[in-house]
Amino acid sequence: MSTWLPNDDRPGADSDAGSLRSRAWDRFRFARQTYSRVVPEVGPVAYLFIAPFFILFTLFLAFPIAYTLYLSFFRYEGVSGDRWFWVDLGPIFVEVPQIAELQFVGFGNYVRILGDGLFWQSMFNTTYILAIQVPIMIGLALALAIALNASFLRFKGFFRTAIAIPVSANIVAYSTVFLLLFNEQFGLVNYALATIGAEPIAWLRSEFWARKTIIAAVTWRWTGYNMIILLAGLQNIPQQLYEAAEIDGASRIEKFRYVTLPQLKPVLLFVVVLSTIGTFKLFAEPYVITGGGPTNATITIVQYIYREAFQSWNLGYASALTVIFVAIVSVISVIQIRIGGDN
Amino acid sequence: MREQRRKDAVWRFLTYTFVLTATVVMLVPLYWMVVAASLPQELFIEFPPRLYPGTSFFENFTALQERANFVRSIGNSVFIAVVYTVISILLCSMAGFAFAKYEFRFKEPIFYVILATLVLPIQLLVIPLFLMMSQIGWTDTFRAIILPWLANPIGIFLMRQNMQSIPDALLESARMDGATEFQLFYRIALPAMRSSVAALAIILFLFQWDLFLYPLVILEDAANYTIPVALAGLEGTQRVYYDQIMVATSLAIIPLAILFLFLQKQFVSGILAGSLKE
Amino acid sequence: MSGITLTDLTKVYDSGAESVVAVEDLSLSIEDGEFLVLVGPSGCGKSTTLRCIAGLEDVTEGSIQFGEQTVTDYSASERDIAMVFQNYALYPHMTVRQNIGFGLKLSTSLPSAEIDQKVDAVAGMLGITELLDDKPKELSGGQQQRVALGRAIVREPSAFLMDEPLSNLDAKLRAEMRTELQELQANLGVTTIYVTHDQTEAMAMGDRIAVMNGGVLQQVGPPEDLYRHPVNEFVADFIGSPSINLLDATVQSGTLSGPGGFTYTLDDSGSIEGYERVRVGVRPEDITLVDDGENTAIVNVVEPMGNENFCYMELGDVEITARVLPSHRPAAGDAVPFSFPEEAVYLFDPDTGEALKTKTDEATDVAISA
Amino acid sequence: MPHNTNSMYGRRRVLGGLITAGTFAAAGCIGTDDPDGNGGNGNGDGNGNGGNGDGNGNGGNGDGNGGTEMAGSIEGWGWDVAARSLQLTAEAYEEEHDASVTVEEFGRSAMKDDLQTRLASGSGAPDVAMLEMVDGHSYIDTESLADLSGHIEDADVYDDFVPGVWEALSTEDAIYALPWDIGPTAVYYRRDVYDEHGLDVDSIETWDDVLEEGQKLPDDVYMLNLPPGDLAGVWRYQFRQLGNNPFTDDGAVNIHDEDSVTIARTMKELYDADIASMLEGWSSAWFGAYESGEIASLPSAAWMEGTLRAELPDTAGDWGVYKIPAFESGGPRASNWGGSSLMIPAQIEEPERNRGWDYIQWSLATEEMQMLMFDEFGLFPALETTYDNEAFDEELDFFGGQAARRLFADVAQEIPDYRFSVDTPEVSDAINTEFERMLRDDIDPEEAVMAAAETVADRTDRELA
Repeated sequence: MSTWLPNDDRPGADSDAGSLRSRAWDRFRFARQTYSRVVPEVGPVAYLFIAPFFILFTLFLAFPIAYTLYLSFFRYEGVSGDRWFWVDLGPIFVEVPQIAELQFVGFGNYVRILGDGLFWQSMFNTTYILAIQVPIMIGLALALAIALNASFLRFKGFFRTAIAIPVSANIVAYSTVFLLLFNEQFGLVNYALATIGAEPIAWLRSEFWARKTIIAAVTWRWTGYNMIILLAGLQNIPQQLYEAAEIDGASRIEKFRYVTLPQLKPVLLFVVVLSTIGTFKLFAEPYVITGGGPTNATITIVQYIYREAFQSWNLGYASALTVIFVAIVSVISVIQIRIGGDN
Repeated sequence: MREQRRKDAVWRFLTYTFVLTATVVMLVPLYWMVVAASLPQELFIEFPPRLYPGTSFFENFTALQERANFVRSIGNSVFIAVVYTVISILLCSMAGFAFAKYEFRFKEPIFYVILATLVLPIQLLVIPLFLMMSQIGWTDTFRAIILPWLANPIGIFLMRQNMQSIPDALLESARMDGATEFQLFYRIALPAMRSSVAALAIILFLFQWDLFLYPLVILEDAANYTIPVALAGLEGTQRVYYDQIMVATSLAIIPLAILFLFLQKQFVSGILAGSLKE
Repeated sequence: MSGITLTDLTKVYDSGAESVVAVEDLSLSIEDGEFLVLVGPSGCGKSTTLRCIAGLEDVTEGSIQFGEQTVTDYSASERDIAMVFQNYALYPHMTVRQNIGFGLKLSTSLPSAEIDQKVDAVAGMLGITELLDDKPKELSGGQQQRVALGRAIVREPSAFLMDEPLSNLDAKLRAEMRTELQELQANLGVTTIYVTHDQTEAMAMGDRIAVMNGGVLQQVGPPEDLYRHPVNEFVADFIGSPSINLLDATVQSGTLSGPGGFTYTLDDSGSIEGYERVRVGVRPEDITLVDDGENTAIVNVVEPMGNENFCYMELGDVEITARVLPSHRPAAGDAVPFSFPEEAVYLFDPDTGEALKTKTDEATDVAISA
Repeated sequence: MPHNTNSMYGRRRVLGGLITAGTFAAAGCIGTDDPDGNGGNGNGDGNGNGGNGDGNGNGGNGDGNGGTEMAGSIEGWGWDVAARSLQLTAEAYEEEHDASVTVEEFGRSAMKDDLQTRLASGSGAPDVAMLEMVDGHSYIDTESLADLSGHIEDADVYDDFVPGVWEALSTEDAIYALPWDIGPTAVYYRRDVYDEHGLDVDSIETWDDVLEEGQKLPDDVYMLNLPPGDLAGVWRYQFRQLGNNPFTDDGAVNIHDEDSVTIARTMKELYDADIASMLEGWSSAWFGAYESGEIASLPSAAWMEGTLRAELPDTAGDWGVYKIPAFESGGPRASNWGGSSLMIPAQIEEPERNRGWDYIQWSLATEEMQMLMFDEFGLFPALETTYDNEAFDEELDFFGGQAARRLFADVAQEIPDYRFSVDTPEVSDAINTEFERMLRDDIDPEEAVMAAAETVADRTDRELA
């Protein structure tokens, strides 16, 4: 190879200034090079890249999921102390206990779901909360994002941070705060109502208001978070599109309708799908704030599953509920993506 | 023209009003939380409620520390969340890189199976997971809290979407420069994804931060409790010490708020590449 | 340094259901130090060929040799080549210095100090010394282009591969860089394969040009050769701007008749003996507007270029172009008679497109390696 | 059985062994048969689950052949006051015995979730844990508790406890926990408030009397509270008071009988007469109302004394108790609300189990410890032998000199039996839901009771009685 660049192979070339440190670095570099040469490029590298993720996924998610699916065809009849499997090699002795005593019931659990009033109630509650909460939250988040994107607005950083800060609150912690804020006797919300002369509201004792309280809590925590994502989407819309629309004589609303919305669609879809899944999985808020009451008006599907599993020991039934739940949410997400996405 | 200017002024006013109202609504619960944390229990249930801080914050804090070493719990939560976030980012971006930039068999099905677990309520995984953890003797360890959720479906989704936006030429160029496939990943792809990584960091941190039932079941020693577990412990059958709980909640907000403040900008730009690339 | 030889190179993309042949049976040898331009319309396989040479794509069949050495199975990094990409592919998170030095750092055991020296030297050569500490996004397109070049040069590779490196620059800068690149290549004397879809660029830069279409190599040769003696209608059409005028004609004992009442009688019709139909090609510069002639076309538009005018005309249902003197400015709608010499006529087989006759003036035939 | 002494160690062995298992599979040393046959060679830990009534005939050997080996240290779980009283007895136990007992304190629902997971998965449970009587059968039914009947028999303590408590902790042929405290019911009332508004305690015998006396109170003072989250608790003590059981002997749902309707109607009358408030139990507001005298009486159980003392110290001396009102003149006035026990999970190994029992017996079956917990934390002993103790006759300042504990002890001995079952949570949920609806939405008591019964029947696959 001919050389047209300086090639410093004079002896003593390493007396260059600062070379001591760089030589140390070099030694490290060469060692690494040697190492990467020794390690062969095994087969398709892609598998190496997904291997750690996939192994953990299989071990800790796929296995329990499969177990859940399996359990959903059984009735849990108590803890088993029996050995399920054992190995005896004299000095080496191994046994694997059977986890539970299960009785096969086929699709019995699934059939039971159909006639389970509380399941439908919890399904209804969840859908009710979802149908109000997600649109309100996304609407608010979008409106706030647009406001914060306005060129004339000052203190943007402050507003953005202030509005998004609720997401930093721990889920159990903030639920407790809402429990107290909406307290009928001494809560701040009723106090605020009193100052404007309104009657206090029995937030947590009325079906209507208890659901609204949950909605308020969830909306409070996640609006800012979604706003930030939408804001990012807005900032990515090319300014020329607005200028073109302006020249075409579009009003503010028309600009929103014909430029902002279509351009924002992928981000909006992302936010809607994630929020829907999130709200579907609502658990901690009703668990802490209303405990599912009053009269089961705020018990969510996940909370019901939890109750079946942890309070009534119906592990098999709870598993079947989970399977149904996952199926429903998946279908809804896919529908949302189909409707919202172009492909 | 004049008409237009007046309209603009009205619009401006409405925007400010809206943003200010939202800001107030968002901050009031937090403000009240801090006020409540600083009041003695008796004043707590007064009506009308006190609207300005009292002086009992440190008393309440001391009482809280005595009942449950809450500072320690915050430390535990931060430690767990940080370790989890770092490792999970690495795994998710490695896998996301493979899904974005390589072809292999069953690529699509595997990806969608992983993505589908997004809708899973993790509450139900608690029992089988606990079972596994106790079989291998990992109960009451942080690794038992961290490990199962490292393979995070949102993480792989986001990283795949974002990695797709890395130009192939960039990787090819590095290949010709003599980079190994792994070097491609950690010297080129990962650094180029800095803002996505920041966005993912927030998402992952938040996920781990909110885990409640699972750590409750796994952790035994009070010294190992995370924030939600410690909070749950504060609510017994007897009277609930809300003043202490408010101190706890006030303190618990700090770590995530700091993280959020630092990474907010990156969060904005980072989460986006993923959603736009659908 | 060494030449590059491709033998029967075939690249098939197999996506399960269907397979696409991107490059078919391509054989080509590039001399040591030569500047070869691979040109063709998009999707013709020129980039794939380049990527096969680079080692970024596996070859389905055939072999690649660098000098005496067969490198078909070598990975990109083992081939001792450097590549400049269309979008420069600068590492966004590294400074210019790190970008340029990255390859040396990864694949050589040069001490850091020496790498720095080399980077400095290259930067000096390209005039980007003061940009060394900037990040790519702070640079203009031309500057990024230089960094990308620098990154290739610093490795002192046995060959440069360039994939449309100038296409992202504006016209003026592109012209400048073209010259600069050529000079650089000439000075360094490194074998260079340059891919472009722009035939002007190809003509201007290449020692030789290889024209590809549909995955098949059409013709390789010096620019002049390709222009004057295309092997087929495709090459004739692709090379030259404005493109050659082409029309269908029937042959009747040496007389060609085409659309719009076009007739032309050949003195020497030996090359089309036995043909009933033929494709006729005439380059715009060979058409002269005359006061009186056998053929007449209707003027559509005249584009004044300053030193010459392009005159677009309609001849029946085909549009033909003439490059005329600036003094010739017929008005739109004018019917203008035109003529051209028989030496300038290209004739092509109407079915295969194969050239039957090319320019037959003083130029000597050059052996065409197909 | 060396590999069984330390369960953690044992678990590791399992893992390690599994790998070897694959290698030696061909040698035929792997089995999946029933462990009963080969107890001798050290690989059967049949005694580990012996006696948990899985029907294969080894129910009786739980303690018999387990030897008397005792672990040096055990761990117990409980929540707040209960946990603290266990810590108290543990301290005393450690002084007398060469063993260490650590007690973890939890939040109530936190502990239940945690304990349940560990019981369900067969590992990681504490050696000793508290078990509320209401939950008794839910837990027993999962076969996750150890049978203590052998121990109880050996210690001969069965008859020392109030008879009404065993039902909740046992099945036909086994007993799974030792009663700890019970909740003999009574109405706590604010003496000062009653006096101020001229209410006469002595004239209260029935709920009608309560209604009548309650009318004397001004609008902003309530006679009593109906906690919306625990109406089922209110219903249960009254249902029991009248000698009912939620399920008949053959398992049919029986929560809609005459008495149940009477109870519902009474509750509704109280609420409609606006002398009952509806505050969430144990909430700050609730405490506040009792502190200020906004609510004058609190039907509850013996254990409430400790809470009142701790939480409302300023009201000391203002309190009194009377027996819960009857539904008709001359009717029964004794019932039970709450109460708990200590159990040992089935998964606990022999030495820990022996130590655990020893500690349980020490804490619950000795007068000294029971009285210690009673004094310190107001946990009312289920141990009947303590009732002779003169401490019960003490005239308490907190109750304005009334010997309130004697009243509880009297009530305790009259508590009717009550059968809890696996489906107790379903009953509670249904009653709570329907009663809340009844009070708020003005539904007929008959309807509410019927709706609850139907829900329970539906959800538990039972007949209506």
